[in-house]
Amino acid sequence: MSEFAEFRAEVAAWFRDNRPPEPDFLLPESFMEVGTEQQFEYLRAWQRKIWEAGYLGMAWPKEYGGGGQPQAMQDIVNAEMARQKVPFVPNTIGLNWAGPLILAIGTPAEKQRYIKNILSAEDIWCQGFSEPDNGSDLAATTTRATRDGDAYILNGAKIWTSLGSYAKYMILLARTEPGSKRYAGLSYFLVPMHTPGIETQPIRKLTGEYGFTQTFFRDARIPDDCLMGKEGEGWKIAMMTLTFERGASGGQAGGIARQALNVHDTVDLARLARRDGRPAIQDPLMRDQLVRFLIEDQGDRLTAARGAIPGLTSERPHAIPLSQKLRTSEHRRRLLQFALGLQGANAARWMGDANAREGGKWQRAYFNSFSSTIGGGTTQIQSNIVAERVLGLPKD
Amino acid sequence: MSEFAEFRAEVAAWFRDNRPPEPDFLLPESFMEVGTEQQFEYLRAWQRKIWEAGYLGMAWPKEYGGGGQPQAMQDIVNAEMARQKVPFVPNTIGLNWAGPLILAIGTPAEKQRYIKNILSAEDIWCQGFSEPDNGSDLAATTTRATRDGDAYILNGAKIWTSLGSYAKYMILLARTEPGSKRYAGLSYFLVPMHTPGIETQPIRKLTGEYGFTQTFFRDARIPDDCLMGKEGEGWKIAMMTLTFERGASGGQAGGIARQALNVHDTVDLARLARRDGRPAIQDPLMRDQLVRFLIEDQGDRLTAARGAIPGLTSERPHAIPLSQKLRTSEHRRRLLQFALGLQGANAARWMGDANAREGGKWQRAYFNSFSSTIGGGTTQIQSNIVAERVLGLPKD
Amino acid sequence: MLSNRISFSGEQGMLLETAVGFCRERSPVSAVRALMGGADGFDPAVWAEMAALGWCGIAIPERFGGSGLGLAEVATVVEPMGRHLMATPFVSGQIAVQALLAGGHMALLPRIAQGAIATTAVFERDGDWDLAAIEATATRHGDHLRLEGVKTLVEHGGVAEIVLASVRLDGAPALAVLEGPFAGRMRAEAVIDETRRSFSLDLTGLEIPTASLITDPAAFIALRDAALLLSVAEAAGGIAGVLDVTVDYLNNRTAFGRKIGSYQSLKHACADILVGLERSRSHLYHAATLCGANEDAEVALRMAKAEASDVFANAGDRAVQFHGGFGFTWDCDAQLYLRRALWLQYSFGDAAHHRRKLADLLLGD
Amino acid sequence: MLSNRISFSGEQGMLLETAVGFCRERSPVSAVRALMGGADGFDPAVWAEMAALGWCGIAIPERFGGSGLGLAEVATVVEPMGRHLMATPFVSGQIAVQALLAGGHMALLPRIAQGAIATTAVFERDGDWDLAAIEATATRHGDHLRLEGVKTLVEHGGVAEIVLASVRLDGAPALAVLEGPFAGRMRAEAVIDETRRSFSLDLTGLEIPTASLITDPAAFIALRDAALLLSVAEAAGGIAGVLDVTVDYLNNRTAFGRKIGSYQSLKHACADILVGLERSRSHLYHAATLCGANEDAEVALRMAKAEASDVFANAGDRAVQFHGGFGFTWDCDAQLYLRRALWLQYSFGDAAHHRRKLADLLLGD
Repeated sequence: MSEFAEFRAEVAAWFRDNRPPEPDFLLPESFMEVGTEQQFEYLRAWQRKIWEAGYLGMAWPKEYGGGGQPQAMQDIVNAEMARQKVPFVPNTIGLNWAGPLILAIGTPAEKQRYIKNILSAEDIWCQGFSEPDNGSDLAATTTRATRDGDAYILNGAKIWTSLGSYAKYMILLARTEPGSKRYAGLSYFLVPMHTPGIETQPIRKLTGEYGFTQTFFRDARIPDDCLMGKEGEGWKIAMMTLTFERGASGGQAGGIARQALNVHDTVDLARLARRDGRPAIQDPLMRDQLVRFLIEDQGDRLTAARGAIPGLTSERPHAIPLSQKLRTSEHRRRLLQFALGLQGANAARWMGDANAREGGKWQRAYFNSFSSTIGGGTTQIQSNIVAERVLGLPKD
Repeated sequence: MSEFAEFRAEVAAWFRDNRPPEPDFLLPESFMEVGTEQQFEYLRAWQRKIWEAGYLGMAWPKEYGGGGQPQAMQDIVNAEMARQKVPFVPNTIGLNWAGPLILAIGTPAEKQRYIKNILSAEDIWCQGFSEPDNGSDLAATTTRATRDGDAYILNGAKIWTSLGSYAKYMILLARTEPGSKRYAGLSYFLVPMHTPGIETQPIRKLTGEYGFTQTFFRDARIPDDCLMGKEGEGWKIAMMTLTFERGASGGQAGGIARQALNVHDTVDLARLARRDGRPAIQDPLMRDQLVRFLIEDQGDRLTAARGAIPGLTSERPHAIPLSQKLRTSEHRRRLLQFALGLQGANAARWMGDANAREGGKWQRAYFNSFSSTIGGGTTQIQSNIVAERVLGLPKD
Repeated sequence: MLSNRISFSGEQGMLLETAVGFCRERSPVSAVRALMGGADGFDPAVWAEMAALGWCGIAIPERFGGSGLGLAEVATVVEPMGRHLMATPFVSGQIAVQALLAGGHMALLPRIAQGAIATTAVFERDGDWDLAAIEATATRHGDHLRLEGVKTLVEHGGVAEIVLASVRLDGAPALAVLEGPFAGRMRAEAVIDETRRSFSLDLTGLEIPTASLITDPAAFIALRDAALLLSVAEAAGGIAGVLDVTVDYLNNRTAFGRKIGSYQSLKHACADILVGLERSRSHLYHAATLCGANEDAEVALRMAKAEASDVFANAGDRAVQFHGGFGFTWDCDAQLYLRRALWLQYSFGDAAHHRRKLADLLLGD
Repeated sequence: MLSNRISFSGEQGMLLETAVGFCRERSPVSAVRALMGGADGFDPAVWAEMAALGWCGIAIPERFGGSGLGLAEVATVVEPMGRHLMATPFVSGQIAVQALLAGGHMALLPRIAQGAIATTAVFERDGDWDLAAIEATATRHGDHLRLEGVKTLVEHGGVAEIVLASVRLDGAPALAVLEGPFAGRMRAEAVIDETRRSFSLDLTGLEIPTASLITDPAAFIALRDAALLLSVAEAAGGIAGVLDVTVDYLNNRTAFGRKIGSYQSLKHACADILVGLERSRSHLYHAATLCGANEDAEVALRMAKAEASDVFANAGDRAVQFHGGFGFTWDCDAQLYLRRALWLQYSFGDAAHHRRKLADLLLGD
């Protein structure tokens, strides 16, 4: 790794020097929480700047706007961004899902058309998997794509579309074979969001902010070259997309996709915040709780490391990946709920209050933490998955 | 109440002077835990002594061995026994279930035959409701009583029979109408345990002790005057019996039926036991936990008091009675589990160890606490009952 | 052994019945949401009705224009307010009433009984719940006192005519009885419970007559006791309210072909919340009984606050979770209760704070 | 930022495989129950086999007759022992080995490598987990030391040939290396884990040569680290074992016409136990990695102990509960695991104890 020592120093210096000024509004913690034009433009400009400096898509092909460099260099950049806690890059679906997929199975023309603008944040991407009545059961997709000459006609609705108001393209899972059931008969499209008949409607979150949309398709006609792969391969390609998201097979453009409050931030909060007239970190009960969270967090980090060692996972190979969401989402919800209590009476303040600790970010983060305990399969469903698919217990 | 002041003083003095010497073995906490001859004989003698002093069955009719006094006097005795923490009286099924029932609906001959010997502990009673495969679903009773001339022939099995090895009589719920379902067709018997064809087999508990038996009926022939009420009235009479148990309509002979470790004993333990080199009660975490248990216990005591005020229970009249077992059994299990931790390394000792705190009674009590979270409908079933019958949520 | 006395008078019974009907009718969730958008956060017409019903004077002696009942009766009408997420200045005013009574400062009681809005200002920027931890000061200047400092989390400060602000005089805690208008001194705060209005109050430069200062420590105890009891009443009502909302959803929403209320992970959590509700109500009415009888209620109140605020915060959290995707939206009422629960948890001491105090009271130092 | 390094060598892989097979075969639950009734609580034939496999010398340098591996490899074979409720004197001996190595007291290592039974005696009557809280003393008499005091919770004391007992010499903690026989000095104790044998040891009157005293504080650290790591290994195995027993029952027992494992209140609790198992194993192998590399493992070990012992104690408790009526009987294996879990929780510091130590290490005093 010493060959990159110089590069590492250069990167550290660049981010130190180029970090954008702290805005006078609260930044979101991930692309899923971008809810205002202000937030969006700030983050988009930041992504563009990083890409122009050559620190995004470093391992992607040069001819499409990437850097053609080793992945190791992008890893160094990512680590440095996390270390310096700079803002995240917002085009997450483009950088981590659509981009890798197009590079993997797209035509040269598609690569030409999409990749560079993903990196520069010129084209924002969003994702159309979840539907209003199906929660996270993708196989129950009912949005239809009906072939009509050289086009498909889209009808249906998607929900929980992050960046839906800003996106130029959507990756969409729709049913092309009428009457088909479950995984069969689904197809995968790259859909231009400006198509007539596509309408987005912002959803107001429990925090009072926006940040998701519902997307309606009413006889929206898209060219048939929007289809990725073949008709009926939608499920397969969606699963491939999710692999990219999970970073299992790499291919992501890099950057950091979130800047979320974690257990170490909570320890810092406990040092600064006061309860009962003293720093919260001096309270024996708060200390015990902080240590519980530290043990749990370290347990999950170690579990990720152990997951790479076959000799230590062979008995139940799916235990670690299938329990990951359950472990981390519930940890985070409880952590943030606890973090409020560190602040004494000031815990009851909210975003925008002059006395709220860090602008009310902790309160917002607790409320937003439900997006992970609910979205993508609730905790209750995740528990079922672990119990049934890892432990072999019977279905409900 | 001042009219009883003198009586109260007399009672207090009697129990002070007549309390039996602390035995050199560990006493059980209730009749359900009597597991050795030693324990049994000690407690039986104690009951007899109390009755001979006139302090048991004080409100029961004089002609059957009772005292014919006001219930208030028995209440004073009970309170004093609890206050002085004297050992309990063991013939619980006789004193609280069978006795009141016989007094309520029995013939004069039956009263003559049974009541005095219940009070004196001459005849020990046990209860045959639960069956091996039906848990606590009494309506699913399969033990049969088949009429044959002036007798009934019993066949089947009962489980979790406390004092089964010592009992002379059993109150038994059995099916008299073959093929009947659920509540219909059940009848209620007073069964002499020495009847040929009745056999008891002790069950070893997870504590390693005995204290329950399984009872088998193989063509056991009992006279037909063992039937209480009429054929088919078994369910109704069983419910009446349970009312006596719950003390809802009084009628019990009095005395105390258990001498169980509670939250106040736990606080005392925390004062005496040491962990980390100091009295456990000085540890801030232990203090927080103790206070949680105190709040919960006081909450349940207050809830019992509130249950008697219609204006404060009218919205969900069944909430308090139907949640009672759930509340108290889980409280107790968690309390005792916690109490071990007060003792530092000595928590790992067991009954009979010279260094075990109070002879290992705390460890035993934690293990025995599962009898309430499992027996009589598990916590999981109790939660269903509360959710479905109080809140109106759908069945599984 | 702690007392387990609960008394519930005929008057309380009637008040409860009236309040249950009134709150249900005047505070449907549509009204709650409409008021959230407004400046004052409550409906003056409803407030006038409450005053007309005599509620503002429940605990005020008859000679000062009230009905001469006590704090227990006040708590009785607050419980249904909590259930229906009402947020009038009723509670803040009743806390002030108790402090004024205990401090022997009777002059303003008749106005409050008539519906004048009163509140207390006892917290400061560091969020310490100890009511004796006061930075604000009063200093003597002739027969006047000059005040200095900033109070925060003053409920309904924007419309209050009367404010009791804690200050230090010669090092000892005291309550300054202030009369409005407070124009320019009140600054709106953003707080987690959007049905509420909270303000900071800049005292600096205010001058009051010496007679407007309550120095009797009993006033602080009365203030704290009232705040705890009414917070528990609101919370107990809130638990019942959020449980209704949740049970209703679980009885109607279907997933994988079954009503979701049939899944044990959801229904057992609801049973646990019911258990918490039952215990909370019991603690509430016991503490109210002691307060009503002017007995020492500190242990009972702290127990009640610890129990009810933990149960409510958990019930709000679970309500959001159990509503699934809908729970994550502004339109779902679960979040309204969660916000209310968090406000109550962190006002006048959270559960852990009270348990620590209880440990000292019950277990010794 | 804490390290998240886990290494797992080929040797560990092979040892694990061998140990998994060995323990499954030699320690079916019928054998465990049979040994519970016996005096020594283990099978000398199985012990001889273990010694023959070279396990007793895994961590002993080759020049003292061992194979020169380390504590990480020892932990690897202990995990399956925990799973199958084995209770040989293996763990107590390996703790002693680490203390002897760190204390530079090599003379007895060859005997231990051959299968001599060793143990440690570091607790006293008040149950304090602080290894420096010692009442027992050594006092100099010429070139000998005279010992006084009583140690308790000495595992396998009844059959031990070598005992390391903590004493105070001139006020400082030290380890007395004692060789048996200890006839008359060992008194059996009744402990919660009936697969184990524990004894008190009366030191009073024993005389040992000065050279038999280890005074290097490193020996105490090594002893504690080994005890914690192997306790975590046993617990991690135990969690896996009790989860197997429970899942098996839930997959077979029927109630109300359904397999009880289909009820969410049971299956979700099992999922939580699995999550705890995964985290515990990760903590275990990370701590083992640091121990194996002779790096400071205090934080890792205390984290591992806190996590694994809480998860195991809860898993044991749930296992009893989920077996229903059968769970309440001696014949159900759930109780064996619960007993083991409680023994491990309360040996060398429970979870709360270690979290308090961690708070000081990670958060400052």
